[in-house]
Amino acid sequence: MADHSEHVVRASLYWLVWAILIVATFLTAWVATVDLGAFNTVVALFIATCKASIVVLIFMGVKYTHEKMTRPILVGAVFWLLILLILSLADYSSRYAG
Amino acid sequence: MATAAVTTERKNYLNAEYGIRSWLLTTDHKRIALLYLLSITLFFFIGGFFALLIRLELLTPAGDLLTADMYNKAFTMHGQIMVFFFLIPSIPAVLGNFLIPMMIGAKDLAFPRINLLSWYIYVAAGVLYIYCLATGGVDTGWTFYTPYSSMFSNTHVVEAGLAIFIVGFSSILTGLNFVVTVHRMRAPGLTWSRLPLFVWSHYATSIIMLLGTPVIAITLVLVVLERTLNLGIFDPARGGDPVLFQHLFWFYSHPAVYIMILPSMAVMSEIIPCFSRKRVFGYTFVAMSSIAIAAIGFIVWAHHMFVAGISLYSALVFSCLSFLVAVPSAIKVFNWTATMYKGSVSFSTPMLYAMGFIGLFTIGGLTGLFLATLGVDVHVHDTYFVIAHFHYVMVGGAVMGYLGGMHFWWPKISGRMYPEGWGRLAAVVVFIGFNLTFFPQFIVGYLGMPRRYWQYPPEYQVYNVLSTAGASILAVGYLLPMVYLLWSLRYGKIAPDNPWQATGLEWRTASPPPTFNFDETPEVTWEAYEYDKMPLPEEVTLER
Amino acid sequence: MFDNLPLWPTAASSHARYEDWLFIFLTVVSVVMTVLIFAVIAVFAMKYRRRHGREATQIEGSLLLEIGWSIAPLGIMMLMFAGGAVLYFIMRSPPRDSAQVYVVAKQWMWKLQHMEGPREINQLHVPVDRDVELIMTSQDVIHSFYVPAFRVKQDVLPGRYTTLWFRATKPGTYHLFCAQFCGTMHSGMIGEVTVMESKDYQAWMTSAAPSGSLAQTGMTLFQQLGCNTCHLNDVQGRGPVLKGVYGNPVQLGDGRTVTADENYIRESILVPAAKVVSGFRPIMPSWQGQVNEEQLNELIAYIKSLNPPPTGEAVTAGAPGGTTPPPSAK
Amino acid sequence: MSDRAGIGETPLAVEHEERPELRHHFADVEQQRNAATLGMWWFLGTEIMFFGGMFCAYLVYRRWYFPEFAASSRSLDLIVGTLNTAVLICSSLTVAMSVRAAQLGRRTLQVKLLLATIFFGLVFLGVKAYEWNNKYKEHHIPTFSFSANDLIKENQKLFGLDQLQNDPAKLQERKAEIQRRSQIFFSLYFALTGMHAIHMVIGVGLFGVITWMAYKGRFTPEYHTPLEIAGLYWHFVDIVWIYLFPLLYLIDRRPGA
Repeated sequence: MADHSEHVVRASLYWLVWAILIVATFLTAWVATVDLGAFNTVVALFIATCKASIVVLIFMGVKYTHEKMTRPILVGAVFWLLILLILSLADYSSRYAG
Repeated sequence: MATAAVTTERKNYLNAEYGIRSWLLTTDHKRIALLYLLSITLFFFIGGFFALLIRLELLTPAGDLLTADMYNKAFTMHGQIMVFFFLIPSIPAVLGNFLIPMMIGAKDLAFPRINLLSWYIYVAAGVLYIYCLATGGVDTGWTFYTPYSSMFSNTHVVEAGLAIFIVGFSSILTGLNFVVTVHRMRAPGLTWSRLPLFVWSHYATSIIMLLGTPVIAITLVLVVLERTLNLGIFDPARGGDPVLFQHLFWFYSHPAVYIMILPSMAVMSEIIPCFSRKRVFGYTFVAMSSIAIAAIGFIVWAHHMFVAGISLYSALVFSCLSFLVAVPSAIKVFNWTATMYKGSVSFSTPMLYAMGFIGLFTIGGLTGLFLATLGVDVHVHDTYFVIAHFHYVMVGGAVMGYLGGMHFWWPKISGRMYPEGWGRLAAVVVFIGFNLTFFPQFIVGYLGMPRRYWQYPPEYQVYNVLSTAGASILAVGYLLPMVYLLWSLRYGKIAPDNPWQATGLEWRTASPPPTFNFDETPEVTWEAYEYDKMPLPEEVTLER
Repeated sequence: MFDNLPLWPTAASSHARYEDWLFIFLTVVSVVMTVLIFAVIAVFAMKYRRRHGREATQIEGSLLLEIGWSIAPLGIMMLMFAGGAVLYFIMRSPPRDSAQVYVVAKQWMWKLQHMEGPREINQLHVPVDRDVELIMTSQDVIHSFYVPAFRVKQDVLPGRYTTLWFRATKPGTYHLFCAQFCGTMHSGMIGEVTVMESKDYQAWMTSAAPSGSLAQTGMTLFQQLGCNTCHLNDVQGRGPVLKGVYGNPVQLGDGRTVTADENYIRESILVPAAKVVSGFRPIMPSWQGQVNEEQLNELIAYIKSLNPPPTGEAVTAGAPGGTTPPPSAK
Repeated sequence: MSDRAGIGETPLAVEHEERPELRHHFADVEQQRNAATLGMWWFLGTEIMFFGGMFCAYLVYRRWYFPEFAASSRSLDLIVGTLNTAVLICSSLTVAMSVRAAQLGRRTLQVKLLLATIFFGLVFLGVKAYEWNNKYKEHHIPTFSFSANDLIKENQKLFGLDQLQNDPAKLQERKAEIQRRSQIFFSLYFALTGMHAIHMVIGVGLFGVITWMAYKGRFTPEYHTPLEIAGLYWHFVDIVWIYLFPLLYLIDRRPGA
C-alpha cells in the first residue's frame, strides 16, 4: 500500500490564516461598538463561526485529511449541540405564549 | 456427556500471569472486563440492599421500619447506585469490553491503557460514593432536582454529585474506546454489513455515552458549585430557573435509558439467532434501529417534564417526538420474534432469558406509550406506574439481558459450563419474581400512589405486599446464578471452544481465549449469523 | 365490592372520564400487543423447538413486513398522541369563569385560600359541577399538586405561578398528594379535597368565611398599602388604571406586549421596574419582602375582581368523553 | 456508511513492523495513528457537549436578563480580552507550524515552536489571572462579597434608575434585582472561563510533555501522532475561546445603548 504521507501545508498559508484570524478578532471587537441593532450579535457570531471554520479546516487539517469520519463527527456533535440548545430554548420562548 | 477432551492446559488470559499486580496493571480488555464484573456486582448488591429496605418499609402503610430520612436516602441511593454504578456500566463494561475486540477479530481495544484508566475512574467514583454513603448518604432522589438538591437538602449532595460526575468519565472513555475500536480495528473482510448486531448496538450506545454524558457532568458540577459557592444558576431565589436543571438533567438521563437497554438488545441479537439456529430476521433493520434509537432518544427528553411547568407547545412537540422512538424499539421486538419463525429453537438458559426479555421489554415499552400520551401522563407521572414502567425496561429488560448474556458467554469467559438445570430454574424464578414485584405497581400507580412515599394510605397496601413478596422471590432469582456460577468456576464441566456452535468470531478462539484473543488474525469471508453453515451443538445444550 | 383490593381509582372530575377512556384505549392496545407477542413467542418456541432431523429454514428478512410493522404502530401511536394532546390542551386551558383558589405549598403543607375568603390547610372544599382553577406557587422547593380522583397533577414551583383546573363531578372526599419529592416529610404532605353539593358548599362557605372574600381583603390591603394613591380609577393617576387589566394584553414601554396574568401582576408588585406599562414612568416602589405570598394572592384577587364579569363565551370544559358512561361503573 | 473503511487501506496481514512506537495490538503504525486521531475527534465531540450545557444556561439567562448581562459584559476589559484572543490565535499558529516542522523533520524548529506555544498559553493564562484579579477587586466574583454597585452607577440609564431617584424604596429593590441578575452573569462567566482555563492548563501540561518528547527526537516525519492529537486539542480549546469572546465580552458594546 502507498504510504499515506500527510499533506504538508505551505507555511505561507498558515501565516495567511493567522493574519485573517487576527484581523477578524479586531474586527469583531470593533464591529461590536457600531450600532447595528439586533444584528450586532448575529455579526459577532458569524465572524466567530468563520474563524472557527478556518481553524478547523486549515489548522486542524480537516480540509486535507484522509480520515472519512472527521466530518461526520464534527457535524454530528454540532447537530447534537443544536438539539440541546434549540429544543430547550423552544420551551423558554413559548412558555408564556399560551 | 462432556466430550471435550481434557487436554494439557492451554495458555489463556486467565493463567497467562498470576498475582495482584498482573490484574491491577493489566491492559488486557478481558481482564479489565472481569475487574468491572467484580466491581459492578458489588454495587448491584449494595443497590439491591437498599431495594430490600424500601420493599420492607412499604410492607405496611405506616412508616415504621425506617425513619422518613432513612427511607428517602434508601431510595435515592438505590436509584443512583443502580443507574450510575450498575446499569450504565453493566453490559458495556463487562460483556462489551470482553467481547467487542474478539467479535471484530482484534487483539484488544484501540486504547488498552485508557480502558484500564476508565476502570480506575469507576473505582475512584465508587469509593467516593461509598464514602458519601458511609458518612450519611444523600436524599435528593436520583434526579437531584433543584432547588431541593442545591439549597434545601442537608445531606451529602456534593459528594454524590462529584462521584457521578467522575463516573461519567469512565463511561465516556469506554464509549470512546468502543467507537474507535469498531472503526479502526476490524479484521480484514469484516465489513460494516458483516458486523455482529452486538457490535452495532454497542456502537449506538457509545454515541450516547459520548454525546450525552458530558451534559450531565457539567450540570452536576453546576449543582455542586451552587451548593458550595452559591452560584444560583438553578435557584429561583437568586434569579435562576429550576426547570433549566431538569432540561439539562434529562437531556442526558433520558438517553441514558438507552445506554442501559441498547446493550441488552445487543445480547438478544446474539442469543436469539444462536438458539434458533437462524440468521437474524432483517439484519439491516435491527442494526439501523439501534442507531435510530440512539439518535431519536436525544429529542424526547422533556416527556419527563409534562407537569413540571414547561410550555404547552413544547409539551405537545415532545409528546409527538416521544412516540417516534417506539418505532425502532418495536422493529427490534418484531424482528427477534420473526427470527424464531421456522427455526430450531432450544430452551437453553440464555434463550429463556431472551424470551423473558422480549416479553418484559414489550410490556415496558408499551407502558412507555402511556407516559408519552400527554393527558394520561398527567395522572400517572411520579406515581408507581412510572416506577413499574422503568423497572420493566431496566430490570425486565437490561438485567434480563445482562444475565442472559452472562450465561451465554460464561463458557467463553470462564472456560467452564454452568449447570444448565439450575440456570433454567433461576431464569424462571427471576421471571416470576420480577412480574410479581412490578406488575402490581402498575395498578397501585394508576390508583394514584405517588412514588417516593415513605408512608401511604392503607388502601394501597395489598399491592405493596404483593410487590414485597415478589421482591423476595426476585432476590432468590438473583442469588442463584451468583452461587452456581461461582460453583462452576471450580466444578463446572470444561467448556469447549464453541459450546453453542455460534457463529461469532469470539467462538472461533479458545475458551478461555488467549491473551491476544487469536493466535492468528482471522480473515472474515462470511456474513454474520450464517447458522445454516454451522453444525448443531453437542449434547451440552440438549441434555436434560 | 373489594374493600381491600381497589382496582380502579374513583373518577370524580370531568377530566377523569376522558382520561380513563384514553387509558382504557391504551390498555387494550397494549394488552392485545403483549398477548400477541407472548403467544407468537410461545407458538414459535413450541412448534419450532429443536428436534432431530429438522433444520431451521433460513429467511433473510422482508422489506414489506418491516415497513408494515413500522408504519402500523406509528399510526396507532399518533391516535394516542392526538387523544392525549387534546386532553392535555383542555387541562391547560382553564375556563374563564372558574372559581379561583390560591395555593401556596411549603415544606410540608398545602395552604389554600378561596377567593371568597376562607383559608384552609391541607383541606380543599369545592362545589360539585363547578370549574375550579388553582393558582399555585411554592415558598421553598418544587412540590406537585395531585388529586388522583380528578386525574390532575401540576408541579408547584417557587418564584412563579402554575395553574391547574378541574370540575368535580361527584361529591365525596378524595386524596390530595404531593407528587414531587420535596424532602423529609414528602409523604406527609397529603390532604383531602372535599367535593360538596352546591347548597352544602354555600353553607360551608358562610360558616368558614368570617373575614370576607379574598378580593375584599385584598381591597383593604390595597388601601392600607396606599396603592390607591397612584392606581386611580381614571387616567389621571401616576400608575395605570387597573380596572379590566387582568387577562388582557398590556403594551409595555419597550414596545413589547404582555398578557396581564397572575405572573405579570405578581412581578409588577414585587419588581415593578421589570415590565413598565407604556406611557408610565417606573416610579412604583417594590413590595418585595413587604407583602407575603398570601397577601400577594389577596392583592391579585382584588385586581382580578375589578374586571367586569365575563359575558358568556367562556371556554367550555366539556370533555369529549362526557357522553359516555364513566368507567367507574366497572 | 463507508464499507471497509480502514481495512482495504490497511491490510492487517502485513507482517508486524518493528517500530518502537508501535503498540502490540495494532497491525501497523498507520492503523495506530488513525485510531488515535479518530479517538481525539470523538473526544472533541464530547467536549462540545460539555461546554454545551453551560452555553444552554447562558442563552436562557441572556434572554431573560439582557440589560444586566449587557452591563456586566461591558465591565469586562475589551482591549485586554481582544489582545488575549490574539495571543491564543498566535499559539494556534505555532502549534500548526510545529506539526508542519515535524512533518518536515525539522526538530529544532519544532521544539522552538512548541516552546512558543507554551509561552503563549501561559501568557493567556496570566492575562486571565490578571482579569480575574480585577474582577476580584471590583467585587464581581459571586459570593466573594459580590457587589454590582459599580455596574449600577455606570448604567443608570440602561437600568432605568435615573427615573427612580425620588423613590428610595423602589430604587433599593431594583438595585437588589440587578445585583442578583448580574451575579448570574458572573456565575456563568466564571464557570465558562474557568472551565476554559482548566482546559488551557491541561493543554499547557500536555505540551510540556510533547515538547520534551520533541526535544528527545521522538517525532519523525512518519510518526508524530502525539503531537498531532495534542494539536487538535489545542485548536479546539482555541475555538471555544473564539466563541466565548463575543458571547461574554461583546454582549452589547454599542455606544448609545
